[in-house]
Amino acid sequence: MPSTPRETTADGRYRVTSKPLDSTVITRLVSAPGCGAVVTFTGLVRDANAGRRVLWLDYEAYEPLALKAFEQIGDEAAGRWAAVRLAIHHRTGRVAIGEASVILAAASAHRADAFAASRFAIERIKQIAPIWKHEHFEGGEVWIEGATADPLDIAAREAAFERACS
Amino acid sequence: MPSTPRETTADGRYRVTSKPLDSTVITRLVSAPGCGAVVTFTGLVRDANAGRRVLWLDYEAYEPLALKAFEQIGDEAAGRWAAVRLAIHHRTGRVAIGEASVILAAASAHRADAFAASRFAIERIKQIAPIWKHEHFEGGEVWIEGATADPLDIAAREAAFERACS
Amino acid sequence: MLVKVRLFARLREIAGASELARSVPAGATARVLWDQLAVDFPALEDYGNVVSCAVNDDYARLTATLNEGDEVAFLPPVSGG
Amino acid sequence: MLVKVRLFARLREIAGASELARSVPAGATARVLWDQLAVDFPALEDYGNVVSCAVNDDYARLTATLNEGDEVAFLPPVSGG
Repeated sequence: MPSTPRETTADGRYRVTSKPLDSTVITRLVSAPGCGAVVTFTGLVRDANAGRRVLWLDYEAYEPLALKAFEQIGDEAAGRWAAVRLAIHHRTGRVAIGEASVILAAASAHRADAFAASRFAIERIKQIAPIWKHEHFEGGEVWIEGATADPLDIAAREAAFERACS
Repeated sequence: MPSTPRETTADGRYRVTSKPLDSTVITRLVSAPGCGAVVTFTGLVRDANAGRRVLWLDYEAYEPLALKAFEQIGDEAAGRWAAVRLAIHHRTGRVAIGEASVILAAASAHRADAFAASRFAIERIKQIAPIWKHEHFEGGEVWIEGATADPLDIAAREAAFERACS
Repeated sequence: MLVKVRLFARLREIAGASELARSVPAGATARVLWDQLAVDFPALEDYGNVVSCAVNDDYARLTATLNEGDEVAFLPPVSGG
Repeated sequence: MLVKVRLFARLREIAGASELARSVPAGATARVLWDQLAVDFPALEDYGNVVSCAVNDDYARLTATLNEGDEVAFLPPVSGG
């Protein structure tokens, strides 16, 4: 599958794409012979949010910076759990209810690290990845605004490690 | 795909099979419109264990009881995390290095519960599922023996909840 | 009375069979049946403290009383996943 | 000196453009550029305390000094995942 340099890193592990995400592909990107556990997280678009009936989401991304954010998250995870390998693919454009907006996979020799790293990664994506959700609901639309993206905010990073129960 | 009644529960969520496992199928079994997060755990056969060079594993299962164990684990998870839906598929027979021996998926409205339930489920499988691993390594073979299966052991169940950081 | 025995993994290998027919006294428990097997296959004795069992495809205690025709499975420590 | 501005999500909608060219004094910081944009598009003011920025596709502080030709992106609070 050809893709522009802006959409993916060289090894394919980090990707921002308008095409549907494939968990099998993403899982394969992190698997290796010594690896006994892969944990995959899939974020799906829900039909309801904050009492609103959601129709679909439009995701906008600042692609080159999003890829750098994903690489940073992978490096942070590998710094904490030496043998962990991450892959993160995020969707852009219109995403229908029930479709995956993000799929990430963490592989490791042992399951505890794979669970911790994948949990950390999704928290961290929500903190720093330059990606925005435009929610279209019955009766209107709204940009969802979460965290101020600050990749150097140590307290935020530590909070993400905390969530990972590591 | 036809299968004998002993291989799977009626809704397909719990399965013991000699065929390769498919994470896409398993993920689909738990997904629903209100569900925002699916966490999938894949256990892969490693090429090394306890200093031995592993050639392959043979898994033996007591199928009807294994399916009941999986159902119990699903019920325990749903009792703790109301909206969580689990699926567990376990391989039997010869499984090559790098292949999946078990894949489980937990779906929930929110990611914290999906992570906790999937982490709980794999711990619990290792505690109570009547399945045995016959390791073939360079120079010999050995049955791996872990926990005495006791589904009523409350302390073991609580330890599994503990691991889930719930 | 007659019962059917099912054995798995290493227990199956020790006995050389995955299924056996056995006769036990009326009112015998699963433990009585196990002890009887351990006489025939002494290597089973190693598993006396760690074995668990199921009767008619449901987990059971070794103290469970057996009935005519029951299928009794003995399980060595498990290692799924 | 000339710099290029990139805006995303709600900021893009407020300005009605995803890219703008702007002239700022030599030595200006990203914050100076932002304040200048907020004069043109007052609705941006709501974002003054929560906006973050990137210069030439790398995260940067609003205190970063800009150079001729820099591409400066302003990011509202993110909501990926």
